[in-house]
Amino acid sequence: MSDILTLYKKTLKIRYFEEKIDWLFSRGRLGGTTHLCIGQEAVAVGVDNALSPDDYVVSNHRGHGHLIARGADPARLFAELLGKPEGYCRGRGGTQHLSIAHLNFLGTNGITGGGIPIATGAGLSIKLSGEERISVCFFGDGASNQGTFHESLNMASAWSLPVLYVCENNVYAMSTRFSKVSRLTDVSARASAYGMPSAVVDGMDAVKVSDAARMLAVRIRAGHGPALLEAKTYRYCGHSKSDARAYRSSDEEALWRMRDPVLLLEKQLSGLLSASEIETLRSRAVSEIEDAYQSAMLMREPGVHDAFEGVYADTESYVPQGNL
Amino acid sequence: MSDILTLYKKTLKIRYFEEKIDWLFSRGRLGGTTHLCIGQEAVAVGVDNALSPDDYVVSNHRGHGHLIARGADPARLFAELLGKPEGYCRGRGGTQHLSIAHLNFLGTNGITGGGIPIATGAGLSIKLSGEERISVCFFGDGASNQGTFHESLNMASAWSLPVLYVCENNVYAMSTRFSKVSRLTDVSARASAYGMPSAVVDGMDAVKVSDAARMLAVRIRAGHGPALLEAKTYRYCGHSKSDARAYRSSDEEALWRMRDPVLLLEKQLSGLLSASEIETLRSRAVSEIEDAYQSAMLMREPGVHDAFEGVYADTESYVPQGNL
Amino acid sequence: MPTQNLTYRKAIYSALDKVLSESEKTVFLGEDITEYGGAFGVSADLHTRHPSRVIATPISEGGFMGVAVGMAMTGYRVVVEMMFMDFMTLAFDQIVNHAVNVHYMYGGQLTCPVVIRTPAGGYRGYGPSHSKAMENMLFGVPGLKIMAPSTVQDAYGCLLTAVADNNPVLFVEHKLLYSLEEAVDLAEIQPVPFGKARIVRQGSDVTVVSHSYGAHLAQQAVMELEDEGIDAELIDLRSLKPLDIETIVESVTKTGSLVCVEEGNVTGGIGSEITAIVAERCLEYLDGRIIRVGRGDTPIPASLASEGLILPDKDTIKAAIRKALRRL
Amino acid sequence: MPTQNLTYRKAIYSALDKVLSESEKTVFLGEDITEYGGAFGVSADLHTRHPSRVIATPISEGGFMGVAVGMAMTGYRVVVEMMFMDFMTLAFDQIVNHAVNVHYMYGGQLTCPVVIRTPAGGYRGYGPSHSKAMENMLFGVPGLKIMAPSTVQDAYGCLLTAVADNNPVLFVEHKLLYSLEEAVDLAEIQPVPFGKARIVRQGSDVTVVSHSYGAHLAQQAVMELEDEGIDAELIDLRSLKPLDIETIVESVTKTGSLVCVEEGNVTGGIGSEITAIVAERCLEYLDGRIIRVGRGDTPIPASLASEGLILPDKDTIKAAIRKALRRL
Ligand SMILES: Cc1ncc(C[n+]2csc(CCOP(=O)(O)OP(=O)(O)O)c2C)c(N)n1
Ligand SMILES: Cc1ncc(C[n+]2csc(CCOP(=O)(O)OP(=O)(O)O)c2C)c(N)n1
Ligand SMILES: [Mg+2]
Ligand SMILES: [Mg+2]
Repeated sequence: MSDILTLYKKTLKIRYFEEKIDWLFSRGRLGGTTHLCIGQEAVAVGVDNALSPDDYVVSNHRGHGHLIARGADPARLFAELLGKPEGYCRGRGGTQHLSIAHLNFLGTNGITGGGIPIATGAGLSIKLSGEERISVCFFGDGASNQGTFHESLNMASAWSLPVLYVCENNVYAMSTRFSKVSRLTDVSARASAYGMPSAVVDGMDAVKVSDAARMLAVRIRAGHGPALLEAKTYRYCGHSKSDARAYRSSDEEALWRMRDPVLLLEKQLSGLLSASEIETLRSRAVSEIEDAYQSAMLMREPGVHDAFEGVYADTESYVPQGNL
Repeated sequence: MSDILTLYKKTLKIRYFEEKIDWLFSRGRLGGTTHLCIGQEAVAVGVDNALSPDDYVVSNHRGHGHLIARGADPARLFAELLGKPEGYCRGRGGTQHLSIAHLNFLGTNGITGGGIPIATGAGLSIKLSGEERISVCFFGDGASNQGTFHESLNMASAWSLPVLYVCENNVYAMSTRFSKVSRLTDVSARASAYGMPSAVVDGMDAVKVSDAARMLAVRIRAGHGPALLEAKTYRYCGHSKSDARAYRSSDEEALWRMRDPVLLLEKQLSGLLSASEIETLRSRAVSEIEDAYQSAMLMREPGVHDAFEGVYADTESYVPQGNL
Repeated sequence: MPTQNLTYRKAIYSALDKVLSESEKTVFLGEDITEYGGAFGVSADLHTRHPSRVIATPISEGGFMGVAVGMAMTGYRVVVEMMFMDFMTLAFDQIVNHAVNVHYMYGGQLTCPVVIRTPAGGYRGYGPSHSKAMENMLFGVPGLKIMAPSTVQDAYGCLLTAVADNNPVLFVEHKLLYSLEEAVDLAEIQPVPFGKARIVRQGSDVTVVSHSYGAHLAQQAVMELEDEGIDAELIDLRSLKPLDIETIVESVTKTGSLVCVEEGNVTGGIGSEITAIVAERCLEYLDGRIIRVGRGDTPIPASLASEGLILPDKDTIKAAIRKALRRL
Repeated sequence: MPTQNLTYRKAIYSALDKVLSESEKTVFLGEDITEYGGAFGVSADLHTRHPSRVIATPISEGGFMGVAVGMAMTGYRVVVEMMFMDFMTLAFDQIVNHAVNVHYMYGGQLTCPVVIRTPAGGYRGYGPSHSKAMENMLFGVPGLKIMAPSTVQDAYGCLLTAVADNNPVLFVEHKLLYSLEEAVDLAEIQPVPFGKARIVRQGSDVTVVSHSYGAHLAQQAVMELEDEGIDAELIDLRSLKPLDIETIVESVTKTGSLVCVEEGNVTGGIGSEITAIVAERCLEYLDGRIIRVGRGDTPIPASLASEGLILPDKDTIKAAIRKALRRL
């Protein structure tokens, strides 16, 4: 039960973080683009619940939930998204290239499918080192059409690597319904091509995701090789900051919203927490996010050094060529 | 039965062509490299037997058999391999980049897996044009580990394209046993990930290959979308001109040789042809190849024009930069 | 059609509509180019106007580039949209080892008329995987042609030429150009030939060569330098490959100094090639200096502020021009 | 170890053996590098000497390059063998959008110590997909380092440096160099620092800059031109990125003319960059000319005879040197 409470708190944190980002974009206060995971929070928190701090996590473009579930500090996330030097990556990575080394978070990824072999490589590292941890890879239904998906899952199964592949099947890749670009509707069906076990789970239900992820993670930790978890989920917002969602109906959206991960968790907590306790948790989460944002706003803007320094690691003598 | 005879004659032609190439290489009379298909002839002739002249064929690095089965003139093949302007591609493509436009042969391919999307594109052309033909793609077990395999088979099945994918599973990719780089041993098992029908056939038996290919081709021509045919076969020689075959045993080789495609066809023809008729066919094939080689030897060597001309199509004004 | 205000985006749309209308053997492939209308809104309603020939692909850049090559080898003229130029790297094998070789390596038997349209460039805070101007990486590849128009009129005229060509063409658009507007009469626009640059401004002091969005930055710089009495000649390449060497050489012969401006990084850039050609051909006419301007040699940070420091702007170009003229 | 006759192939093998022996955290990935010993015989028996850390991959260049990046981000030092340089195009996304950005884009939190070893080049009749020297395509990419040694000694010394470096390094070998033999004492060979060229021959008339196999062709040319009274300075770059600009500039300042020799194609080549740098920095010292030598701008034909016409050779280099000195 304390587990559900944890899931709930994290879910709220993600939800409000994303809503704040949405608001900032709508006000033109953020540059670049963003991919919100509102509606998909249960996958992030559920999977995270099955992990230990040592495990590696590789994410994709829609990664704020994965980051926050992993324990990222919202203030430093805001700083990163605002392009500030105190962001996790000095403001250089931004939303789509955001790693947090001390959390073993090996990056969100701007290239669809780009993180899948990287997570696989982390799995090979673990295997060679004989460590206990596992590597977890989040990606979408769309990414499962990339060659990297095939090459990676094949290597992982051939080499029996400790990797949990988590496909967040949110029905669409941008505007493209998965069923339009794949004859089968389940991404998990592809696991069979590699002799890899897989499971499909209700991706709106954090508890179910957590259970399914744990079941597969246990198997992986026991040395039985990789597995694929497909979470059926839905993103409420558009794909990125500019998306009129012309490719889907509001009926479909409404149907998914009825199974909202936040509401579902609140239902699961209903015997344990009163409505006012829930309300307190919610408003506490809102102000935590708001505080984080405010503290990020106070952080300094980048200077010339922040832009040019450190193209190469440990190579004092290197001077970048170019404008400066 | 005349069918079997055709299969047999083509098989001999391929066998002797390849043996000649082998001999030429061993004498240092050919540049570059080569990948002989000795042992795999039944796949080439069997599949070809299920095709009409209109069908497109895309091949891989081990493509001499596919070319000859399709009706390529051995003299012009030799010319191509000898780097002569009267070769099919002016000597520019050589063994691994050899197309014959008038036979709808869209090229052998030096990039493992490189031809798979090309054949898929030919399939999309056919579908858009509403033509009757199909597109056939030869590739190896090794190529099925490339991302292009996954991306192509997925597109072909999602779009229901008229493509027959033919995997010549000859156990090895260079020195790499398929079972070392894949958890499952059948490439055909991968078709299920795309909801694509598949079949496994004895790739040493030209008649069986022909029957299986025809069965799938009929289905494809009827508009039911792509299919995958896996032919279990074996290359007798090393991977390319320099290969000591340390990765496999001579016992294994001997076992496969017992099921030699030439011998198998001769057995199947035994009621129809006498031993001396067989002998005549064999020696006729040998001399046909020898004549082809001799006539290729008489063809002219390339000049400067053959090297520099025609980098761009239809663009008179272009002058290549560089040494000249 | 009368003269109308048209965006760069709409000019490309119009050229695509025209080529798709003119031949049943022209197709258009890419991600999210149907209902979504394309990531940058270029394809808009093309899929309803040409239903079977505007095809939304799965996210398989390497694969659908190969599909384009296969279609081009079997009688189609194919336009491919790569959603961001950076994603083209996934298709480099099909471009570099296949598409560009088709005509030559098959001895002239086959052609490969594929146009790869792609939005390049930064200044938008998209970060390292979504912001690069990478035309320099493919600049040396024989068998490829490259266009990178900077105006609405040229966008239309260049795309017509690119699609009509029987060779693979890289067609570089720029994210910041899509909303650029000009008054044009499409019916009057002629195809822009390959290898013909446009002289934006005639001048006698210094030659400035650029392309794509860089040409706009260069133009601002050149205009502002008029006040300092600098009379610059500005050349907008439009066609990068083949390159209009004559126009460049002629200009430098006249002005005696050269500034190359591009958004891609300086090292290994288009400017290096232009400089090299000029150094080989008109060394004796150079009395001023040669300066290359481009992206600093770092990845492109997501931070808009940092990105602004790394990418060239009007002021870096102005400084380079002064330096070329030794007016520092 | 005493002085011994060693091939370039064996020097690379020995460096790999050394780095694999020195640290459990070094791995080596590639196709057919175990039983087969590598397509060009470099890895030989390394897999029996370091069983779990010499790993034969499936034919999945894009995938295993990404695996290398993931391993490098999690504490390993990874050497990847790309069987032919041309196949690297399949891994360009992982190189250009991932590996080279890791350190910078993650704000210094992570490093990506991956060495990509690959045999480049032609003269062997392998045809368009197996013969390219493509270092020019990656030359401009920030975050990458590039080495291309031409001698047995440097092959060993450069590879030690490459593997020790905390950044992605492209390590260009050449098919024709593998059998090159030199008498060396491995124990005495020092790591070759990045950005330090080797002056093969000192001279005062003309500067010739090259790398990899091209340096051998250039050396032959330069030696033969002694008879014509031409005193050329020959620079073998070894490290292409960072480039030893000082050595080049110093030499050209002295000689007043420059010939750049590479096997990759001329347009967009390393020679373009060197020429550009020289043109920017020492225009006033140039009394001779600048000439670039490289592959003709065509795909590489399989025909050995045609290939020979397209790739640079001793004679084209000699002609270029004479031309640079206006001795035609
Ligand atoms: C290689 C590449 N191709 C295309 C894109 C553009 N793009 C970004 S996200 C996306 C859709 C990804 O879909 P999916 O994997 O299902 O994830 P989702 O957005 O649904 O979470 C696309 C096409 C990209 N970033 N990288
Ligand atoms: C992209 C690429 N990677 C590697 C190679 C080198 N190579 C040529 S053929 C081959 C093995 C291919 O195996 P398979 O597909 O099973 O065909 P087979 O040789 O067994 O007929 C390899 C690794 C290549 N040509 N292209
Ligand atoms: Mg999705
Ligand atoms: Mg095989």
